Amino acid sequence: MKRPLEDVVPVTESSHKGLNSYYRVAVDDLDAALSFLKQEGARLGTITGKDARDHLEVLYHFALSAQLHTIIVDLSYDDPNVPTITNHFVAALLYERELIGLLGINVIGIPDSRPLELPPKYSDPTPPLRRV
Amino acid sequence: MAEVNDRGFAKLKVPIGPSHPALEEPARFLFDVEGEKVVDVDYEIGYNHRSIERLCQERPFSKIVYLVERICGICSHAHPLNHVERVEDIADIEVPERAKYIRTIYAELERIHSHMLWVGIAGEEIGYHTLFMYTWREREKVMDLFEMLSGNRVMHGCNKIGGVKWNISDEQTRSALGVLGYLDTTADKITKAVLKDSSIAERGKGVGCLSKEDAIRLGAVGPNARASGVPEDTRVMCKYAAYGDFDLEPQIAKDGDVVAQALVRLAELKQSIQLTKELFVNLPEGPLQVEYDEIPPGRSVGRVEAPRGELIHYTETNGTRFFERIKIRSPTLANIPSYVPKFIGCQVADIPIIAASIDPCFSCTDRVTVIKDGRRKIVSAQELKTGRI
Amino acid sequence: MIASIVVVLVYAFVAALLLQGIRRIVVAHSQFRKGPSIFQAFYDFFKLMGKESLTPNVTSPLLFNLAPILSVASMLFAALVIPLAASASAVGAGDLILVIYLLAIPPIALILGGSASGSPYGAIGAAREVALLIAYEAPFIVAMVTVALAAGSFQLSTISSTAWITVLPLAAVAAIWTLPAAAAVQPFDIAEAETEIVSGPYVEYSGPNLALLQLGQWLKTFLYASLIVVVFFGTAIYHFGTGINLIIEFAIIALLVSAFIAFWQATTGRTRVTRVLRYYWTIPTLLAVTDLILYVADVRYMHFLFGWAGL
Amino acid sequence: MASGFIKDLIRSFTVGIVGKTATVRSASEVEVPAAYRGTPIIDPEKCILCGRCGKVCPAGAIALRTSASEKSVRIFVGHCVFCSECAMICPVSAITMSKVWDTVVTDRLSRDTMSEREIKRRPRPKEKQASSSVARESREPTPQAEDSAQIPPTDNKSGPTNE
Repeated sequence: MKRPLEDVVPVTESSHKGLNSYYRVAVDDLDAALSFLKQEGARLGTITGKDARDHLEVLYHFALSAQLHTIIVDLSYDDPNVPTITNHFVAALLYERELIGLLGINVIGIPDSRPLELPPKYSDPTPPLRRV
Repeated sequence: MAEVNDRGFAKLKVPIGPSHPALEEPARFLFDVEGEKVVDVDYEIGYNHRSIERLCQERPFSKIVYLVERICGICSHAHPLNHVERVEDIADIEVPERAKYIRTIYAELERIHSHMLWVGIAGEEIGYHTLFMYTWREREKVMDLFEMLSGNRVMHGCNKIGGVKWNISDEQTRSALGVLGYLDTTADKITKAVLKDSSIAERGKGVGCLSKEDAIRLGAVGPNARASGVPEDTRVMCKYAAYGDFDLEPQIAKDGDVVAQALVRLAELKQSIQLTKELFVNLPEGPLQVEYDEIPPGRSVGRVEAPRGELIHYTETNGTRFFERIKIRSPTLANIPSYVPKFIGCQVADIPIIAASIDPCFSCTDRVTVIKDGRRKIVSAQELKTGRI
Repeated sequence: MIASIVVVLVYAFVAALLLQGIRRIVVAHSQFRKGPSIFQAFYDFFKLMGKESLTPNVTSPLLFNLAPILSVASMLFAALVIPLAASASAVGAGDLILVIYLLAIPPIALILGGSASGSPYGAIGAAREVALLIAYEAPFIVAMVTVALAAGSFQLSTISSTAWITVLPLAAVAAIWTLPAAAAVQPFDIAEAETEIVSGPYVEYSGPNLALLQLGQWLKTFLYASLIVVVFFGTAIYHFGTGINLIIEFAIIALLVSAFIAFWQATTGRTRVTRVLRYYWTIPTLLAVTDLILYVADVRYMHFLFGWAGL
Repeated sequence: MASGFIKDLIRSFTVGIVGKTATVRSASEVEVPAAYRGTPIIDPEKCILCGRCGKVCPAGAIALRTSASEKSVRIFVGHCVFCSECAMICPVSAITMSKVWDTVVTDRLSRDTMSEREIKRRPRPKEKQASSSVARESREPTPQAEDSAQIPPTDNKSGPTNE
């Protein structure tokens, strides 16, 4: 990476290990971080949703040549909203639909908000991957 | 029966799937067809759903390798290899050299039998049954080789945190080299059959084209992307397992149609056979496993080149007996968006071959969580096992 | 009279199903397989006859159930008209134009059944069957007209008295070339392409209806081949008693169908419906038309080349 | 190749007429490679009932049955995935992976394990029809929990390979 992400976007905590590097970013700086990564020519790997017992976490994994950069965003249980990144990375649509379906995170501005991989008549309020 | 579009063709909605002779695994495509031309496509996945990621959080450590191995029948070595490497990355375990080589041998043999399987299925999709019969007959040699090495054709169970379980004796190496020599000539025959055959060229040329920009924009991976000219191969980039000792270069083609897909896969088949021979020849001596005590809390993301493309595993441990989170992004999930530009504008006759062109493996794709028919209940591993959802 | 009719009908039924068995075994062997037993067609047919036949409620039931009966009836009638093993046909008079029309009825029945079945697969299958029918009928009819012109009459008995392959080889090649399309075999089974449209018009049929529809198709393959053999090989093969003629003729047909069609089926993938039209209207039709023109222009090239004047 | 092809072709035609099946090698003549992992067999004399195999089994197929008279470890073949973890973990190596691949059980939840009941191999292809029906009934007695099971000796004499 030509310029480290830290001086572009306020990163609360970052750690590096081997080929991986993780950056914890606030929700509203997400967009700036993503457009920076887009300029660097990173390719979206996948988006992981996680229920970390007291709050929700969304991890965006990007592949940049051999390196793997992960941007982590913390969401509280009561407002699980995250902006869509399909404007930068079109491929994120499927991964974000997975977030909607399996973790109940609603993605703002997603073009197609049908949950992925859930049977149509799935009526249960709490999404499957949440730790009850 | 159906309303007619401006040029007088009947507008139809053709459903393909979830169970359909063209699809080897359940997925559902809904095509808006005018006459024979496809105008729009919508896809649904999730029919082969076994809540594997939820299970990964509810099963103790030692059982996860076997669970991850059963995600997909064809790439049943890529998933555990990636999982084991992630845990070793977290716990900083240094795997002995011989174990790395044996893991790479299994990975490459799996690529050989997966690509031969695809060539057969592609032949079957366009109705060329002889190619199917012939390639799958030769593929049996690789499956027998697997059975000789690891005791089982598909679920080899050779991966273990810290190394490999099954050793490879000299006598096994000799017979393996014999089989690989035979496979070399078969690969040439199949390549010649696919290239020279007019009916394959006629059904494959210019069908389901994926441009390089679309491939990059939609995030296509593996042979599907390389057929459009995207030179990305995780084995070359990440040098995991024993790939560091060999200089590979990605096999790419230009025009991204079905014939290009076949070209890339057949070239990779040849490359894998050659690489496996080298692996068998300079297999280093040494122990198979290394002991490890405690897995510290931590996280790791990593990529492995499964036969269908780049497979990403995200593993997080919290120091207890269970994993905090395991996320598996299979190559097919990344390749599904590239269906849209391929399908729009094709003919009904081309649907099966295009559906097969990305070599979909939906059992990999549907490993995330859902509970049966809408009712969500806390399902313990025990209940899951007897219930067999 | 009645006895010979019954004998011919039974012979046509048994021969048609045996032909399918032979074809499947030869194709299986070209794919390193053993293939089913030779009576597989019989097993399929009688198993299906025992099953229940359903009619989807969205269709016009009359048309849906009429199609199988139509195709089998026309084929049995054609079996009586074509002189199968003797110089004259079972019912005495045998007219070439009538036989050509009868041979076109099973595809039409398939089209009716497919479009009446109400499923999108049936509709697309029926549309493809129309294209296939038009495609391969053109060269076949031109070839047959050339032979009728040369024989001076449409009566099958007079036509089959001389072996026309020695006089009009190009027309013979054109007719034989259309055989795979008539048998709806691999490169041309676009109407019931199981990976694309899940067996097209057959998709909604079950039980006896399906059995009869398939029987119609199998009989058509057999009778199509026997018409070509009768017209182009003619009486050259009728010097012995009826029994031996039967065996010789069936042997030629079996060889023709199994070797020729099996070769096509084993070595090619399925073509697309757009190509079928272009494919059959170029080379095969050209061959038949040149033979027609040559004959009309009194150019007896076979006589000139080999001194043959028709056996 | 051509002569073999024609001979094979003729044979297929006659096979259909004569009615013999076309299978060349019957299922019981299949040789499995040395590394093959078949059904795990427990040798009760060696077993010290430590229960480690039950803990390590990924499919949870091994159950420690403590009944009134005697405790025994049983492998529920319906769930076993033949990974041989139990064979590797067993301190006294009481569990061995046999070469039996024919692990059909009549009902899904039968508590029966291959090590309990007498394993009857499919008879030789020669007298195939006659005795196979006999073998089928006697092979599947529903054993009561306490009946004294006659365990075959560990080197599973009836495995297909060491015939």
